[in-house]
This record gives sequence, C-alpha cells and structure tokens, in this order.
Amino acid sequence: MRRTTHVLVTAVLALMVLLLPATAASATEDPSPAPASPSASTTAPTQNTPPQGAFIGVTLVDSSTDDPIPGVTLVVTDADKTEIGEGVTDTDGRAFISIPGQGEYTVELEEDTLPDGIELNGSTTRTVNALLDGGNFAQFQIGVAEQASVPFSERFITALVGGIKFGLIIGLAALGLSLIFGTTKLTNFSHGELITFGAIATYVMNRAFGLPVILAVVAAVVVSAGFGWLQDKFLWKPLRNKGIGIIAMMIVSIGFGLFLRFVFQFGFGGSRRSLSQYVTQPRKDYGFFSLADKEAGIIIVAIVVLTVTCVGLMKTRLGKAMRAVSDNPALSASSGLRVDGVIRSVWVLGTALTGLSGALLAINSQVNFQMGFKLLLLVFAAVTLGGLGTIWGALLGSMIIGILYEVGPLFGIPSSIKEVGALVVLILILLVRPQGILGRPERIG
Amino acid sequence: MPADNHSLAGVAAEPGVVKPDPIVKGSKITRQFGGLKAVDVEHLEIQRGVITALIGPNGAGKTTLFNLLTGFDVPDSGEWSFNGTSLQKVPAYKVARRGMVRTFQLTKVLSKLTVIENMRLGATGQRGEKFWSAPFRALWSSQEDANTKRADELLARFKLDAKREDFAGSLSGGQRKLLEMARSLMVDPELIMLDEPMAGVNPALKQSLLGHVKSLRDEGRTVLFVEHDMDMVRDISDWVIVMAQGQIVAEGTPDQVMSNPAVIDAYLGAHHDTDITELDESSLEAAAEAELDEEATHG
Amino acid sequence: MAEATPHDSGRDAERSANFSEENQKHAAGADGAVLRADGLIAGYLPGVNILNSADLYCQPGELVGIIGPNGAGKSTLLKSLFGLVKIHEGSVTLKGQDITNQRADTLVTAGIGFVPQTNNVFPSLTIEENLEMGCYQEPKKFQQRFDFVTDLFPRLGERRKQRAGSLSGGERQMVAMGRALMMDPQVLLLDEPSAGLSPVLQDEVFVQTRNINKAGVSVIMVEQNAKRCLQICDRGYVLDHGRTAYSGTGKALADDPKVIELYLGTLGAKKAS
Amino acid sequence: ACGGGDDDGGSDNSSTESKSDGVLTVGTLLPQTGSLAFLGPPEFAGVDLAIKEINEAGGVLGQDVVGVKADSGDTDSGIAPAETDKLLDADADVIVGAASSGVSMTVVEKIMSAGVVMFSPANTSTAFDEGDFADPDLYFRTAPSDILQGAVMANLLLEDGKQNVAILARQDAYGETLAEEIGKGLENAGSTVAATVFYGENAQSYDSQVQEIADAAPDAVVLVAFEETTTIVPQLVSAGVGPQDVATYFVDGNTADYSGKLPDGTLTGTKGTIPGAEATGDFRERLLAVDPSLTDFTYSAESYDATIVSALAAIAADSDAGDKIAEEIPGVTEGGTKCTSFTECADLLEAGEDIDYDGVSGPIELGETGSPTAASIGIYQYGADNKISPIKYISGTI
Amino acid sequence: MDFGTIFSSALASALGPTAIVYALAAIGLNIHFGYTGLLNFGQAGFMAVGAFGLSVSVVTYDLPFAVGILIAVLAAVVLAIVLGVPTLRLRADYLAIATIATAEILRLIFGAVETKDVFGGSNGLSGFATTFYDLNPYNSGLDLGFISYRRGDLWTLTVGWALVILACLLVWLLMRSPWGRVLRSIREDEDAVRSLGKNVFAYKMQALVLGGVFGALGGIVLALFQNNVKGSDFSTNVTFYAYTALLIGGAARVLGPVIGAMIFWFLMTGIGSFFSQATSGTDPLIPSDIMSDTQASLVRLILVGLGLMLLMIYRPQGIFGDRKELAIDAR
Ligand SMILES: Nc1ncnc2c1ncn2[C@@H]1O[C@H](COP(=O)(O)OP(=O)(O)OP(=O)(O)O)[C@@H](O)[C@H]1O
Ligand SMILES: Nc1ncnc2c1ncn2[C@@H]1O[C@H](COP(=O)(O)OP(=O)(O)OP(=O)(O)O)[C@@H](O)[C@H]1O
Ligand SMILES: [Mg+2]
Ligand SMILES: [Mg+2]
Repeated sequence: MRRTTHVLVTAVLALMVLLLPATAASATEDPSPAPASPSASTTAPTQNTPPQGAFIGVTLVDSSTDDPIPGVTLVVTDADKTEIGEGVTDTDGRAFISIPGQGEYTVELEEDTLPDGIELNGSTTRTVNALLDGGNFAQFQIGVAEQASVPFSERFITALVGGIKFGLIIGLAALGLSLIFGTTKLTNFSHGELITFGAIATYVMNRAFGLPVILAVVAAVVVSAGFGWLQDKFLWKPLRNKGIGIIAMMIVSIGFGLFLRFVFQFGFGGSRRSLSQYVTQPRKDYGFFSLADKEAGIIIVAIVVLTVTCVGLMKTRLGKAMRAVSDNPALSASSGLRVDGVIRSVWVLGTALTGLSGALLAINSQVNFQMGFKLLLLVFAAVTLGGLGTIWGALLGSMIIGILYEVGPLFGIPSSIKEVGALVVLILILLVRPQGILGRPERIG
Repeated sequence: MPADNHSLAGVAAEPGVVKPDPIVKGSKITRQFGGLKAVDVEHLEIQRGVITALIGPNGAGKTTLFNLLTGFDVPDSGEWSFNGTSLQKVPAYKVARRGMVRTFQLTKVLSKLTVIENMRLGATGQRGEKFWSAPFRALWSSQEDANTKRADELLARFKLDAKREDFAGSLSGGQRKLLEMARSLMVDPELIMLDEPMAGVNPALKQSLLGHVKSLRDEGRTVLFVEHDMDMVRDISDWVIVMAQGQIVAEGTPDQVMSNPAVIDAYLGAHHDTDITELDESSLEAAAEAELDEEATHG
Repeated sequence: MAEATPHDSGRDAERSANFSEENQKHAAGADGAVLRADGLIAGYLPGVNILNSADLYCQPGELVGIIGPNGAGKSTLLKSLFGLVKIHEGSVTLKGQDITNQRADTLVTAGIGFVPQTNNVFPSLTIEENLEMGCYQEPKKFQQRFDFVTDLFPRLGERRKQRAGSLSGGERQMVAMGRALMMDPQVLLLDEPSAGLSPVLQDEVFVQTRNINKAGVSVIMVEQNAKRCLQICDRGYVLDHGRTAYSGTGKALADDPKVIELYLGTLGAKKAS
Repeated sequence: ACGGGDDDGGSDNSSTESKSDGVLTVGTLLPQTGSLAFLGPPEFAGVDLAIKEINEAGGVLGQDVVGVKADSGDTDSGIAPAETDKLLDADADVIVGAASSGVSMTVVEKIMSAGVVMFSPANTSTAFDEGDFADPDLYFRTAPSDILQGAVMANLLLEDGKQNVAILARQDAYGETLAEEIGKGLENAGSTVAATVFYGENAQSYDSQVQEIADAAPDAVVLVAFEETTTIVPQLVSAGVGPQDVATYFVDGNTADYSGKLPDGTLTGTKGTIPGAEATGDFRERLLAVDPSLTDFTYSAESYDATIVSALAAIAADSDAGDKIAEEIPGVTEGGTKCTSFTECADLLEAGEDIDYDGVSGPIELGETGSPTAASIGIYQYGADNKISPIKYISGTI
Repeated sequence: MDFGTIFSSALASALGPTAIVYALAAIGLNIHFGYTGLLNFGQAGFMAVGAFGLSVSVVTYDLPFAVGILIAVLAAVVLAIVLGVPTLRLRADYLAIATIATAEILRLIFGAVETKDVFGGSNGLSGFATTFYDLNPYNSGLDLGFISYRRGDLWTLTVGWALVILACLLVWLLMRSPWGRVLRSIREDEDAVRSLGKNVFAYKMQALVLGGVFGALGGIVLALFQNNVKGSDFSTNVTFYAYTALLIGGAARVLGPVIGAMIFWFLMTGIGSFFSQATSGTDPLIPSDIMSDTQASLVRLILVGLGLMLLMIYRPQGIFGDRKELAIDAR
C-alpha cells in the first residue's frame, strides 16, 4: 500500500514538472530573450564549501520542482551598510559568505542574476541576526505556490472518519463502564486503568511472550476478563458484602485507580512503548476517505464486538438481569437471581471490553501507563451523554464525543484543547436533556 | 355522617359540579403520557373547609392529578386556581407556600435526618432558613423552640414520639406514612392533600388519626385525600369525587357515591362489605374484570 | 429459648405471661411445619434488635396471617425468614432443613417466594420484564405463568411494555404480586400485598391468595387490612415489639377483645360482618 | 572565577536564609511520577553520576557530596511544593530541578526564599530570562533557553532549503516557546510557517492535528515533542506526511533512540538538534554504568553539568551555603582556564586559578540571567536503525 | 532510618500551605457534597477561577492586590451562578460529569496558547503576591526544633489557617441552623423539601456559591504561596484529592475536611519520606533491585491509593463520620 501512495505522489510530481515550465514560460514573455541563463551557469561555481567561522548562507531551491537554482548572486552588508562579501549559488543552489562575527546583516539577492522564469516570492533583501558561530542562513522563497486549501468537505470527511475510529475505541471502554455502572451504580474512577491494563497486557503478550499482535490482543482480552473476575472476587464483592455505601465505593475506586496507575508505572516504566507490528502504516485510499489497514481493522473489530455485545445483552437474560440488579439487588435476589453472579459476569464482560479498547488503542497509538487515565474523562462524558446505564446510550455518546473531538478543530476549536468542544457539547446536551440522550426521566410521587 | 357541616347541602351529586365556596377550581386539565391520557378533567372544584375524598381505580390518575395541581408535573393543557389565584406555571415550592401541601404516595422521608428534624423542616416562615440570619442563633432560637414544641405534639399524636431521635430512614413502611403526614401538617396548610395516607397504617392507629383529620377540618382547613379504604372514606369524608381513566366520573356524599352502581361496578366491587370466605369467587372476578375492561376499552 | 426481653415497659407482667403462653403454643404446634422460625433475634444495626425472640411456624398448605402495629417488626420477620436481614440468634428451618441466614436466591431455588412491602418492582424494567424476573430460574414456564398473571391483572397485559417506574402505586403493587405469582413456590411470603390496591382488587388479591393456598402453597402474609386477612387465614399472629403477642385462628383473633383494642380498632366494624 | 566578594550579588531577595553546615547537599527535584515521569531516569542518572565522580575525586570541602532525591510530580498533583519542603528540611544547598518549567514556576519562589540554589537541567522556557528571574540570583539552568535552540533549528531548516515548514508542538512551556522561536527564526529569515499546531499534554488521539499538518502540505515538519513522538510519527506516516514523505526534524526533547520502538527505516534521514558538545558517546557509557536500564538520555548531560558546576562553585566559594554558591556559579562557567572535568577543574581551583568549565552539555556560560549564553548544539541524523549519529556541531551565543 | 525526620517532615506538610489549600477546597466540597448532596467534581474549577481571578487582575490588568482578591471571590460567585443555573436540576451523577467537564474546560482555556496574553499559557502568571508578602509581619522564620517554617511560609500559614478556622466556624454556625437543615434535607430528597414549600433551587445555589467561594479561597492560597498560577495546577486530580481529604475526615462533619486534608498530606509526605530514606544511602533498607530510590515517590502513591482503599473499607464513614448514618439505606 505504501507503493500506491508513492506512485501517486510521483505521478503528481511528474505532472507538476511537466506543467510548470510551460506555464512559467508563457507567463514570462521576456522582451530580451537572452538564452536561458548561460551567463549564470558559466559563473556558477560547481561546489561551494562552507567557510571556517561564521558565515551567512543561502540555499536557493525552487520549491515547486525541488530544483536548486545555481548562479545567483548575493551580497551581504552589515548594519552600517558596508559590504561584507558576495557569493554566487552553486549547483546545489548554495552560497556562503563569510562574516566577521555575530550581529545583524543584510543579504540582498541580485534579481537579474536569477534564471529566466524563476521568480522570487518576496522581497530581495533579508535581515539576518547571526547568532551562530557557523552558518546563519537566510532564505529567498521561490516557487512556493499558494497552497490550494483542501476543500472543507474533504477535511470534514477525514476528520469524521478519525472521529468514528476514536469514538469506537472510546465506545468499547464506555460500554464496559456503562455495564458496570448500570449494574452496580458504581462510578468507577479506576476504569481508565482498566483500559491501560488491556494495553499493557497486549504489550506484554506481544513483546515478552512474542505473540503476534492479533493473538496478543485476543490474549489481552482474556487476561482482562480474568482481571475483572479477580477484581470483583477480591475487592468489590467483599465490599458489597460489608454493605459499604456507593460513595465510599467510588472513593475506593479512586484509590484503586491511583494504586493501579502507579503499579503500572512501577512495573512498566514511565515511557511509551510500541508493539512489534503495525506501528507505521500508510493509508489506503477508499474513495471519499483513506484508512490504514490497522485503522480499518480497529473499526471493524470494534463495530463487530459492540454489536455482538449489545445484541447479546438485549437478547439474553443477562441484560435484563443486569438492569434488575441495578434497580434493586435485594429484590433481584428475591426473584432468584444470583446477584453476585450477575455482578461478577458484568465485571468480567466490562473489563474484557475495556481491555479490548485498551488493546486497540495500543495498536492505534502506543502503550503508556497513563493512557487510560487520560481518556477517562472522555469515556465518562460519553456514558453520561448517552444516558447513564443505558447500553445504546453509551455507544451513541461515544460516537458523538469521538466525532466532536476530531471534527471540532475544523470549526475553530484550537486543536491543543480539542476536548473543549466535546465537553461543551456534553454540557449543552445535558441542559436540554438532563437525563442524557437515551435516558428516561423519573416519575415523581 | 358529619352532621356539623352543611356547606355542601344541596349541591348536586354530579361530576364537575359547581360548589358554593371552592378553594380549588380547575378546568380542562389534561396530561398525556405517550398514548395514555392519564388525566383529563373537565371541571373540578374542591369545597373549602370540608374533607373531600378522591377515589378511583388504580391508575385512574389521582396521583397524577395531585402532581399537576401542586406543580410537580406540568399539564398539557388546563388551568386551575387556588383561593382565586391561578397556579399555572407556579413552581411546586410556591404552591406549598401558598398553603396547598401534598404528601407522596410512595413516601419521601429524609433518611439521614432524625424524625424530629424531619418534622422541624416542615415549619414555614423560619427565620433561621435565611442564609444571612442562619449563623446567629439568637435570631431564630425562639421560633425553633416553638416549632419543636408543635412537632412533639404531632409526633405524640402519630405515635412516633418513641422514634423522635431515630433516623427517619430506619422507620418501617407504616411509620414512614405517618411521618410524611405529620410533617405535612407542620406546614400549617390551608389545603392539605394526602395521597393514600393510611395505606399500611394499622387499623387502631388509623382510627385514632381519623379523629385528627377531622379536627383539621374543625380548625377550618380543607382536606383532600386519596384513599382505597372505604371505611375511612365513609367515616370522615364530607364529599367524594370518583375518578376513572383520568376523568371525574361521579361526585357526591359518601353514601350517594357508594350506592352509585357505576362506582360499585368499576371500583368497589359488589361484595366489598361481605366476608370473602363466603363469596362466590366467580362473581368477584367478574367485578374486577369489569373495572379493568372499562380501562381497556378506553386505553 | 430466649426469654422475653425487658424491652417493653408497662404491662410487663401480663405480657411475659402472655409470651410464655405463646411459647408453649409454638412448641406444641410447630412439629412438621414446612417453615418454622424459633427464637429469632435479628436487627439492622449492630446492637439494636428488632426481633426479640420471635417464633413462627407454618404447616404445609396453611395460610398464616401476621398483623401488628406499625414498627412491630412484621416486615423484619419476613425479611429475616428470607435471608435479607441478618439473624443474630435463633433458627429458621424449611422442611426440617436449616436455612438460617442463607442467601435469598438459594431460598428461591429451595422454593420460597417473597413480595417485599416497599421497593417491590424493578423501576427501569418493563412490566413484562419484571414478571420475567419472577421466573428467572425457570424461563420455560414464562409464557404459561404470564398468561395466568395477566388474566388476573389485565392491566399488566395491556401495559406490558410500560416501565414499572412510571406506574401508579396500585399498578406497581399488581406487578409485585404478579411477580410472586410467576414463580410458583412452595412457601410464599407476602408483605402487605393489598396495600394501595382498589377495594375490588384487594378482594381479588385475597381470593387469589386463598386459591393459591388451596392449591397447596403455604402462605405467610403480613397485612394491615386485618379484617380481610383474618377472614381468609387459617391461623394468625399478632406481632408486637418484635415478638408474638397473640396467636390463634383468624376468627379467634378477630374476636379477641384485647386484639381489637390494641390493634384492630372498631372502624367499620358495624358494617363488616 | 572573577569577583565573588561579600556583596549580595544583586539579589533583591532580602529573606534568604542560606545555611552552611560544611556538607554540600544536592537535592534533586525531578519527576518520578506523573506525565513527565519518563524524563526522570536520565536526569537522576546524570546527577548520580556527577555525585559519584565528585566523591571519587575527594568530594567538596573535604566532605562527600550528599544527594537527596525528591519527586516533582506533575504540576497538578500538589506534590512538588511538599517535596521541596522535604528537600529544604534535609538541608539541601542546591536543588537540581525541576524538569518541567511549569513545575519550576510553582516552587522557584519557595526555593529562592530559602536561600537555596535552584539549578534546572531542563527548563527551556524563556520566561526564566525575563521579569523577576532576569537576575542571576539563585536560579540557574544548564538547559539552553529555547531562543538558541530555536535559532539553530530554524537555521538548519533554512540551510536545507525548506521554505514552507509545519510545526507540530506539545502544548506546554517547552513546546510553546520552542515552536514560537523556531517560527520566529524561520519567518525572520524569509521562510514561511505553513502551520503551527499544538496538541495537549493529555491528548490521546492526534488525528486532527496530524491532518492539519497534512493539509498544510509543508516541505518540512518540525516535531517539538517528548516521547509521544513514538505515537505521533506513525500517525504522520498514516496521513502521508511521515519522515519518508516529508523531511522531518526533531528537537532535543525527542531525539531519542527509537530502535525497537518504531520500525526500522521509519526515521532514516530525519534530523534533530541536541544541545551539547561532542563527547556524548563516552558520557553515555558512564551513565549506563550508573543506571543500566537507561534507554533515553534526554537532559542527562545537563543534569550532570548542573551538579558539577554547583560543586565547583562551592569549592570556589569555600562554602556550601546556597547564596555563596550562587555567587560563584557564573564565575566558574565563564572566563578563565578551560577545563572539562570535575577533577581537572577542582585541581585548577585548588591552585587558585580562575576556571571556565565546559561541560558535556556544552560550553555553559551562565551569563546575565543565569541561563547559558553560549551553547553548542549538535545536529544529528537518524539512520535506518532509528538511532542517531552526529553530523556536526554548531555553537553560538545569545 | 531517621524516624524523627520522617515524622517532622510529615508533620510540617500536614500543617503546611498545601494542606491549607486542600482543607479549604474540601470545606467547600463538604458544603456541596457532604451537606447538600451536590456531587461537584469541578472544585478544581472554582479553585482555578479564584487563583486566576487574583492573578489576572493583578498581573494582566494591573489592579491593586485587594481588588484582585475581591475579583477572585466574585469570579467564584459568578462561576457558581453560571454553572448552577443550568446544571443544578441535573441528577447527582449527571451533575458530577457536568461539573468535571466545566472544570476541565476552564483548565484547558486557562492553559491554552491562544489565551496566553491573558492567562499566561503554560507558564501561567507570576509575581502577583508581592503585596501579600510585603504585609508579612514576621521578621524571621519559626524553628521549633523538630519542625521549622521559613518566614514567607509562616505568613502564608498564619493567613491560611486563619481562613480555615473562619471557614469552619461559619460552616458550624450555618449547619446547626435551620438553613443547614434544609441543605441536609435536599441531600436526602429534594422533592420532599419542595413539597414543604422550600425553594430548593435557591438553597442549592446558595450552597454552590458558598462552597465555590471556599474553593476559590483555596485557589487563592495556592496562588499566593506559589506566587504563580497556571492552568495545569487545576486538573481533576486536585478535585479527587480534595474529595479524598473530605472523606478521610468524614463528610458532613465540620472538622472532617480539615483533619482529612492534614492526614492526607501527613501520609503523603510521611510515606514518601520513609521510602526515600529506605532506598537511599549506600546500604539501603530496601535493596535497590527491588526498589530504586527513584521509585520511592511512586511507591508512595501506590500506598496512598492502597491506604485510601483500606480506609474506605474499614472506616467508610471517615474519621468523624457516624457509622449508623451510613447503614441507613436510602430507600
Ligand atoms: N411518567 C409516566 N409515564 C407513563 N405513564 C405514567 C406516568 N405517570 C403515570 N402514568 C400512568 O398514568 C396512569 C395514572 O397514574 P396515577 O399514578 O395518577 O394513578 P392513581 O390514580 O394514583 O393510581 P393508584 O391508585 O394506583 O395510585 C397510570 O396508568 C400510570 O401508569
Ligand atoms: N433499615 C432499617 N434500619 C434500621 N431500623 C429499621 C430498618 N427498617 C426497619 N427498622 C426498624 O425496625 C422496626 C420494625 O420495622 P418493620 O419494618 O419490621 O415494621 P413493620 O412491622 O413491618 O411495620 P409496618 O406495618 O409499618 O410496615 C421499626 O421500629 C423500624 O424503625
Ligand atoms: Mg396514586
Ligand atoms: Mg412492614
């Protein structure tokens, strides 16, 4: 696939090369048709070498063709307008003029030494503040074409696709969160660490056990599920049995998150690491948009898993049992539900989904001990936006958040703070629908 | 039969009838949930100074009507007034301040406050509830003492005095009902609207509380209550309004209403005064079906 | 057997005489009971007992009514039978098997059904799903039982897709009762099943309870509609301060002047019976 | 060293309470936790190595130098101030840190008012040369301010004839100023900045930023980043503006060893700038002896130099009091006999000579503002194995 | 191993400026969450608004210091109102997300390159506290032997603890009054309160404003003792830690947040200092292949996380809380 882009790029470049001289020639119908810069080429030195000590350098390249422009004369004067030296560009388009020391200098390009058909983009003089002992460069732009801006629709689609991908990754984690919240009412602030767990598990499977990435992802999901099981068995279930309130549990989850995050750092270190495969992949063109194979893979896996899970939850009794347990655990038990069993399976399923989200994120980008924590707010926002505890809501919310996150910058949100757009929309939607998009208001009285 | 109150004498026993001195007046009040018209009241008047019972089958719209009247829910259409001033778009707390207080069918006690604190909260016009005077005890302590005294009296009457310092969240189902009702009396309302106040209250206590409700009337207050216990309705109410499928279908004195065949059919059942064990079950079922069939044809 | 706690003030002597009499009655009648509780001491908070040595038994096929003042501990008794309140002392046996403090869902498997007094529906589930929860352990039976329940409460059938959280108080009560009827237990524990229902439906509930009972299910029901309850039950208990104050056949209790004074009152007495 | 009299080196901070106990205690306030945690290990290693070498050479004032470690955390965790107190309580005379300019800002006041030298190896923000910090009172740094690196980078781009450059930078004190300086340098010299795009420290997806870069169709991309480079580069590749499509330039924050982190060949030809003189190879060996697990060496040389300079200044001042050390620091780095190692310099000082320490991170002349006024910056290039090798060194003064 | 130093540094931190900042923030949260039941996860936003209110006034707009303080407090009031009007009708968990989002939006905007001219970008603003330190009445620091404070800190501490004490006094006065009772009732069931004729919204707003102002005071103290503020000082972690402090002490208790904040920072510093001692030196207590000295701080956070969990497990009501209250299930 890299080859195709290469071919494309070369084709475009070739076209430009073919077209440009023609247009340039027709544009500059010089009255004195001096043969194309013979004088220049004769005076052009074959190879300039940088002098010792400080100097001023100029590299003349026609950026439309990437061709260096030889034979152009440059004159350097200092602050008092005394001429310091002169240079002529060589076949690489380079010229060097020694200067006595640091300070401000002016470089002037003698326009008539420019080859025919070549025009400067700006003025012919430059002021250089030479700070460096070696070369201090000035630039005369040539052939920098006014960049035809990419049409908005195209940028929008690209951003949209990116947003969908991101939304789906969040969606997996959000579904996990929503399941756990929907069943236990626990606002799990350690959920971010479950994402990280999935990513780190993938990394370990891939790098330490040498599994290919795809198998490592599968293994990571399994390990995550096991992690969910263990968590419930040794942490949450004992807490429930002790009758610890939901707020206290929430604080436990903050503590647990802190604990996990720094255990991860302890074991994994503070830096980012990447998997062994699929790290760099150029995109393929699919008509309206382009996607790298791994991105397509992520999108497909996420969609399949999300659909299967959601439909499964709708079709099976587990989905109903979950909502029942969330509504009223005691009554569920009275109905013969094994409440602990339901909650256990939700932890397993939720953590597995979240782990998958982390694994996909690891493929999409990198593995780091904080990756999940940094994502947590967006996941929360997604779940809330859709309506807490509703399954389809979590997905809808994720897609909205993901898309806004990526599309926002097109509408003027500074990209360094692109979360802002998504968060503002979250608040706005909550104003109109305080119960979230798919949530239902409660009856009074 | 309350012999001391004749203000409703001569009022015709028909739905939506005009009363001599209504404290609440409403017309064309509707509220729809999806396809279901929960409330669809053509005209409604509650007479001042008497005890009015609101009865009707389950899901008739009684609670919803309460919600609408007291500002807890917004009607699709309709207008109503309290003491002559319109209550449309008036928020719930203002409705209560004007003297129209309601209780909730599914109780709402303040779990982590003690019973006495629950009661004190009910008192209105407390100076200590203003932010700027709250820190200065001297400004509100005398009022607080008076409120506490009143609260203690009510608690004793409602047999909750032993629970005075317990968290309201630890009360039993019936005790919650009692607390809810006692608390609403702390507001000192002109019109008190009780939503099934006696469901789950034990019969002996119920009987003694009825005396209290009657004394409310004697103090000049108006009482509107929803109840499924016909003994109670018969015992204390001066007027009965019957709702079904959101509409007012009958009105009148308890005797008039309870002998109304439509009401018996749809609501009371033909045998509500007889011993079940002696009943032929099929006839009972028929009565129950009649009630629900009517709903079905409507919905 | 634990002694009467000094919890009560006033008529102490009379009470303790009464209690020991009740103890003997219990000991005499409890043999062969399908469900029996002996000397239950239970409570919600450590150190605060709500049940003070409560005794109760229910013979196979019997319909037992429990009445008592508010806060007497009736609901607590049912909940502790069903493993929802921690029993500090005493024992509960089901057909001779000790089930003290067992998890509720295992008790369901063992054949006990329970309708709580409050919070007895799943608000975010639809009516149909609520009922489905009733036969969670035996999904195959769903359709048949569902038809039965909707026959009893046609409203539930019409509104099967409505979320229980938006139902009226009485409709919720129908759902709660319906859910219990879905599960077809051997012993059914009902906590005020008629509360909030219209008179005709109250009667219906009592009749149905009676029918279920006649079909062989042992029923223990707590009721505030004492009149009706005592009419249909085989035996009744009056609970006060966490222990049995009186017990006897429904008729005997209904006519006992002490029970009337303490508990039943005379409201509507003229009209009834 | 020149001068170093009794007068209060121009400091307006009347509340300094420097204490002298005969032992030079070097505290480190560097990230062990938080989002900059990855910068910690090389920096700690630099300080550790310096202390080890100083003590092997006999220490300072006849005593071994003592090191105390503290965590600077993130700016948001409230850790830095508490940890600073810990260092101050441990009688630190010099605090090497913090790494992030942001964290330094939160504790600089506290440290200076305690009369302790704050010597940052990694603060590159120009803010420390301005306003209240313009005097070389107690704040110093070995990291060159971004002005110089920005100039070198801009110059490199110009030299390579890049006329339309896109800058993708981390949005923090480091990224902002460096991006600004590079942009300034380019535009002053007549080049165009096609786009300057920032990403937040917490960003999890860089798609929109990368797309912005791609849409600008630049002829060179400068990536001002820390280790998130490993995440961004693949995304640049995906968007068709990877190092093999468009010439890419790294800065000191991200010219790390990417072998194993990125597929071979990804970075071939990519250039980067790292402040510091030539002998880095040998220096890395020594660092690895201290901390064998190091893979990244960012700011290790600066940390090392900060420690050595402090020790030398303490010898010159014949005191371990913070304010005395501070007075000597400019002196031992500027003017005098050049020397490049602690033993060499210490011997010269013993002999009463004025020295000019040139460290592993450059000539470090801590002039007017307590920041390096001269620096040597190496230009490196990546090979197919994603490792860098130097092409040339450029030195300059501000 | 020098336990004296560990203890004294822990104690110094428990009484230090950071503890004050968190105590004030947690007092605010106590009003919001502990008494009124508003799950405000955006306390960092209030702190930020306070800190930036002061610094922007003084640095960017050259206003006098006193005016700056006034503006800072006003800014918190305004934020509370702007935030409250639309969000106070949200259910608790939705409110949590709305407030956390607002705080993040504020943080991002305060730290953005685009708003650098006003808020100073990532470096933030500095040098606004000079007036404050000029007022310092102390001539020297305080040295009690085992614990010592420098002159500047001593002044911050005096002012800070005075603020904390005043805040506690006010909370105590308010919460024993009927006003406080209404707040606690709203926490339990706002519909019930509404049905009794109380303007729930107004009370919630008053609570939000009051707690927000305490948050802002915390932010101001932070700004003063750092003499620098920047957006990244106010991330969600700050709110989390403040909640932690509150719950350690016990919610809905007057002194809960203060004691909680002190304990939190005592442990934070104490554990950190223990491990940094245990891992340093030539013959460390903990061998360096198990834990190197650069990992000491990490272990501290691991243990803080663990400690927080254990505390909630074994004393979920916090130090001052009432176990009985927790046992009441909100039926
Ligand atoms: N929020 C809602 N959404 C949908 N349906 C509702 C909602 N609230 C009430 N209903 C329906 O409106 C009807 C009227 O309900 P309401 O609670 O007013 O009945 P009610 O007369 O009080 O009955 P009960 O005696 O059982 O308390 C019921 O059928 C109920 O299911
Ligand atoms: N969750 C609880 N925590 C603490 N105490 C409780 C709790 N639930 C009930 N109690 C107390 O236990 C006692 C018995 O309550 P229970 O609910 O069993 O009464 P009940 O007999 O069912 O009354 P009712 O007829 O009103 O339903 C009451 O005094 C009540 O205050
Ligand atoms: Mg109702
Ligand atoms: Mg009960």
